[in-house]
Amino acid sequence: MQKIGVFVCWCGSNIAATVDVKAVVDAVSHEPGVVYATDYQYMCSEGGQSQIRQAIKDFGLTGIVVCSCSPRMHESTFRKTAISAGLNPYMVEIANIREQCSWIHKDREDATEKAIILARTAVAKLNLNRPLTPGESPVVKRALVIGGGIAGIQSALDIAEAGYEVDIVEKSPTIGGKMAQLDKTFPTLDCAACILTPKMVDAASNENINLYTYSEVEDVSGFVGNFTVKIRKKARSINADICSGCGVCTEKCPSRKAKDEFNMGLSNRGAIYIPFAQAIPNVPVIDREQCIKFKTGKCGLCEMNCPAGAIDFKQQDELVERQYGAIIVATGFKPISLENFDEFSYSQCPDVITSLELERIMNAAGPTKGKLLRPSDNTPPRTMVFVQCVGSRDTSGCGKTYCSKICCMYTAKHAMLIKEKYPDIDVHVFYIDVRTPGKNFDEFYRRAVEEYGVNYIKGMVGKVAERNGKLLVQGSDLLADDQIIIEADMVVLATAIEPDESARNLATMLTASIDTNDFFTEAHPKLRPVESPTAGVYLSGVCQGPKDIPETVAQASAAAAKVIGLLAKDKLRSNPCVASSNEMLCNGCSTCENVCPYGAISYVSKEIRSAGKMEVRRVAEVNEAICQGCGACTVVCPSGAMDLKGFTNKQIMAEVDAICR
Amino acid sequence: MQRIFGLIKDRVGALLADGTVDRVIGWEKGEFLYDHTPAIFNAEDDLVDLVYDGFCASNLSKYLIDESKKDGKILALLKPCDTYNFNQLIKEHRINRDNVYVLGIECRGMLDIDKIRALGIKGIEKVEEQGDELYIQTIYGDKTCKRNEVLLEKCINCKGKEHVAYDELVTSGEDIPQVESNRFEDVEKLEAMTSDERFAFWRGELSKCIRCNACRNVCPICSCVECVFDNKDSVVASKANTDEFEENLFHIIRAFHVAGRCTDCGECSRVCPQGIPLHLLNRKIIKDINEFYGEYQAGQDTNSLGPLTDFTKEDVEPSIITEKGGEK
Amino acid sequence: MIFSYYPGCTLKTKAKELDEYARKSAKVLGITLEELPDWQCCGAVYPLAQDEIATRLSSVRALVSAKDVDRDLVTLCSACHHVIKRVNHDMETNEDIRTKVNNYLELDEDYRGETNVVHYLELLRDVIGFDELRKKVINPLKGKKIGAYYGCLLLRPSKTMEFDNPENPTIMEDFIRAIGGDPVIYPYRNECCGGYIALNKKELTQERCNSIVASAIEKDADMLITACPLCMYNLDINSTEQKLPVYYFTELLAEALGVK
Amino acid sequence: MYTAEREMTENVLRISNVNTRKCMKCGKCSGACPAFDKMDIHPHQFVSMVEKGDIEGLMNSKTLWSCLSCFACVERCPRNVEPAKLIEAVRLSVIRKQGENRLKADDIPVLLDDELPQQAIVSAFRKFSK
Repeated sequence: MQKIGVFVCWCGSNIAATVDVKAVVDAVSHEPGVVYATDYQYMCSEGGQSQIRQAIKDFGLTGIVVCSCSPRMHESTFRKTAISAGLNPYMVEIANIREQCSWIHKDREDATEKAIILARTAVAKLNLNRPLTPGESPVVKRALVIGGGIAGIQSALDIAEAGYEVDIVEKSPTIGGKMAQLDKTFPTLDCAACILTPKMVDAASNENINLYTYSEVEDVSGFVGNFTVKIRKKARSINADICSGCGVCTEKCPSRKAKDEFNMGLSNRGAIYIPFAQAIPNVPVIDREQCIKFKTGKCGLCEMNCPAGAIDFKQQDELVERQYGAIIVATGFKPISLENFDEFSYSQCPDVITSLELERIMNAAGPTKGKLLRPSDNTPPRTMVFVQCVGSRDTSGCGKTYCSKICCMYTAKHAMLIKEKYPDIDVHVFYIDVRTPGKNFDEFYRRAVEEYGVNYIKGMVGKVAERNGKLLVQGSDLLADDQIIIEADMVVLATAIEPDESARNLATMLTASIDTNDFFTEAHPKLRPVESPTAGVYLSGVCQGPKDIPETVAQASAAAAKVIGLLAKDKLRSNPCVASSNEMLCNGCSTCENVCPYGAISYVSKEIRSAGKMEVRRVAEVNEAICQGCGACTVVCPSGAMDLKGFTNKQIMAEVDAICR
Repeated sequence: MQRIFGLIKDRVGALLADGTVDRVIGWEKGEFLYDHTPAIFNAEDDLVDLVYDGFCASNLSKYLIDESKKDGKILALLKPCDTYNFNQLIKEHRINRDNVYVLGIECRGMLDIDKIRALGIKGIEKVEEQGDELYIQTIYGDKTCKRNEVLLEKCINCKGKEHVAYDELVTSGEDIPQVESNRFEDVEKLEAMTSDERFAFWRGELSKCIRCNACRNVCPICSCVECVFDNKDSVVASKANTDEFEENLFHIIRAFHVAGRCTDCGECSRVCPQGIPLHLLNRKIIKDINEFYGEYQAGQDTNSLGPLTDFTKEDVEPSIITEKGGEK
Repeated sequence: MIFSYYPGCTLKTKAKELDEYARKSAKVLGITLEELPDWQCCGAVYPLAQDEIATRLSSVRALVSAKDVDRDLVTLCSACHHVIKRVNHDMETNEDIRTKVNNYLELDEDYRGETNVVHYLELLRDVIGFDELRKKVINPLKGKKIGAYYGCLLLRPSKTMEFDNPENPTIMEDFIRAIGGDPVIYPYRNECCGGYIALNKKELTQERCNSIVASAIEKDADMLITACPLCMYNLDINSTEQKLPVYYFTELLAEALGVK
Repeated sequence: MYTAEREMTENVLRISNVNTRKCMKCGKCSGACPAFDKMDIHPHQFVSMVEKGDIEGLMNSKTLWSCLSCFACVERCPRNVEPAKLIEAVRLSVIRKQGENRLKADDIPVLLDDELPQQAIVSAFRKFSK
């Protein structure tokens, strides 16, 4: 029989205002096994903890129930308290009477009744608890960063600087990401390439960093400290070891039909190409869909002209398997498709463009060599209209419900850059709200208005129609209570951003959670913003939510700091709440093995004495170092041979019984 | 039927004689002409007791769990539908395939004695099967009826005449008529009910249960080393002693234990002395699995992962399951 | 294939060609349009108010009589289509309206929006197929630059109408291609013609129609086609500055199929 | 809000089944409206005035008789507010009162021309009369 102590916390008024804590103490003190019960204003305070320690000693408690907040909040606190009083930490149970009770109920009587039920449920379970001892697992001292944009690069650099190996897996042929496509950055207007390319070079030359470009993560198994990741290195059709990056092949390629992704489809590229001048690695790739050699078997001009003989049409995808201690997700974003927003005529008028397309048009390395020209006829525009919130803050189902956060600032940037370079161009910005919280952000926006004379119109555009080569932008001017039509030459849509399409698939592989918009969810929105709830998985950049470059870089370094903290350890304490198989009951059917997501179960032939005779049976064995205690095996086992330590079937049933009593 | 029996007997005799197999599992005559019983035959001479006719419904695959672990090779007479269970048990590593010689035998569908009696044919002394006709001698004179009028429920919804596992086939070469049916028809009727109606239906049926365990004992899938209902440490067993639990939950827990593994062999309903339509519980789950994860037949092969133990990104979202499983 | 057919009031009077040519063409295309018995006016405008029950009844009667013969219901006039489709949507999704309408009608079996409402253009696109239609054309309208005028009721609200992309539709352009013409895409093809306001605010309708016609002319259209008698009237009569011939799409269809 | 005002507002909200609180005041409805110039109270203001409870003001507005029911505001609203339904609800609040019909049978003959489709008359009648 256990000797159980129950400690009911008031949490100031958080619990005590809604739950009659004295009534809980009184009710629970009659429960089987309970020898001591008390309440206290702040159980997690030093005073509360010392009360617990004292009671453990005075009453020889074998286990304690703390009725307080969510175990996510203070379970580890009270486990430490137990340890310091000589009690096994797994003899501590938490009854969550705050988040699951006092915070969600208004009626004091109802809340008190529920708190009593939750307390006695914890007691019922604790009566069946057994002391558990955690094992240890080693940490692989290498990190994986998925995504090679500014977020991934920054995280990798910081980890590498700390002396750990780090691999970057990037699906496109070069690292750099979206930032490499940008012209200037707000609020300082320095050139994106000037600040990004040195980082790209650093990443490439750092001996601790290993780049897998044109590669994708195909499978992830294992757990914190010991992930096994399969990476597919897609065939570039180039022998990267001997390629000098001279670029002759890209000039000789006769195919010119492919849309240049880097220029947002505003120009064409060859079938063999290097995405941009500062690409890293500076090795071309053959787009097999476009390549004449791959399509018809003829051509091969690149091969003939390559001075290094680096072209390899027969190259195959390569599968690499690597071990990692930690994984950082930095998969970034893309602008949404505008198919639901044809009122802005994006698909019908070439002079209606997205902001990212404008970045390319403004960029010296872009399709117009940095000259602001209309895509339809290559003439300079006289009037430009910017439309904000295209697809953001949209609850109609056409766009995204959230604010994309960066559009207000980059639109102000675009407006200012245009005015700076072409003072004669009229620039109008339709806005709903201008959101500029950030260091020097509002000053920046106001400068666009006050110094550069950008015309900000509060209102939304209802329709863009083309007439005689002009774009008629019909919209609201809410402050003048007017409907206005601006004859524009170009319209720029501040298109909402969404997570890269790879996020969903990756989240499944990592068993990391994503929200309804496919943004990765953080472990705690305030206190653990760069960690995924899945141990060993960290988040960096826009994959977690819209953010600008400084925020992204800050988060990238924060995620790196978390990873460094993990890799600095030699061993991780493993969770002792793992599965175990009762070989007397095991049928050997392999069902548990099939469902185990960690590959922790294997089968052995064993001599079993059953009903007085010996026989050789095929039975399941759990590798406790690999088992993560998810419990999937226990629910599929038909004979009930699998059980989870700390959460045994009996304990769960005892809890259910206590609730239903 | 006589012809195929002759062929089977000859072949079994030959395989015993040449030492290919050491034992045979088949059927012998039971107490009544319609309850032939599974039996082991150790020598050629014993085969005088072997029978095969329309009353050999029992599925022999389950016996192979124990029999295949013994020394020597056993020959098993398996009808097409029995081979699905054989495969499923192979998949679950319960049968030692090396020790079994599967003689796949032709089947025209098995007969339901209750349906024959329901036609007013009583005092049966002999049943002779000729093609699709039955000639029945009774103490009240000779009667005839059509075979397909008196098939067992499981045979009306026959999975087909193909064996999915065998070492050798014995066939008569005659054409076997297929019965057209929709096995989910009754499930659809249940689904169309309100939850109250459905609850009343199952309470009515399950309250007939006398916990004889026949359904569990005959089920080829319900073959755990130790059943949770017999294990006093399993928590479930102790619950089984409290009031009304048996009729309410025994069968439902059993249906969940065989979910994704049940081949729909129909033995549970066939052997139930109380006539509870237990197969409907299994079929409801089979139908749901088909709808949620795509068509799946347990026992079709020996290596695929069952839909309930295989996780894919295409798996149906829980919200859809809740929606479809909810009140109609 | 047999479909129930709801012509609507105007098609029996002012817009006979819209109806007549539709029937003739359907025949050539192997479709039988069986006019609903004793149909009544759909009400002409969809009752936007939740508490309007009486004004929904005539549409429900049409829907029920199509359900009784277990056929899809084909409509031709954009306005009728809009009203009937939306009332059907209410009957399917709005419990309050459904209950009240059913209580009033006292049918043998409650109507719950079972009937599938199909516009004639959808019939051409989804049942016959524009490729099939092209094969049946004997007088292709070669060299004709035709601007499709959609107006508002066919397309909006798109979540209920589920007809086409509400801002950049393609069905009528595909239709024009199928009968051998050259579609002219102009930006105001889904802007309102003014509709019933023609009755009391003619100048507003004129403004609307002038900008629509100007937009089509600017893109080189020779003619306009429409699926709605009221749009046809407005574009024809109320365009005061520039003019374009306006036809029902069925008239060109009949011409192309050689049954005009 | 006074009781009478509140009652009228609630009535409009009930008839229209519109939740005005969803409006984020972006003005896209007014940016899209083809009858904007003929309205004294523009679609976005209409939503705000219902929210504020000024139904009286709306009942006297020209807007009620200018709205084309073309659903451009409904289609393009990023928040699913459906301003056209509010206009309809207020219009009904007017014409459901005795003697408030805006179009009478006697008015029709002078408005007719040879080509005018019946549909126009029925539509206008439905919109402007009870």
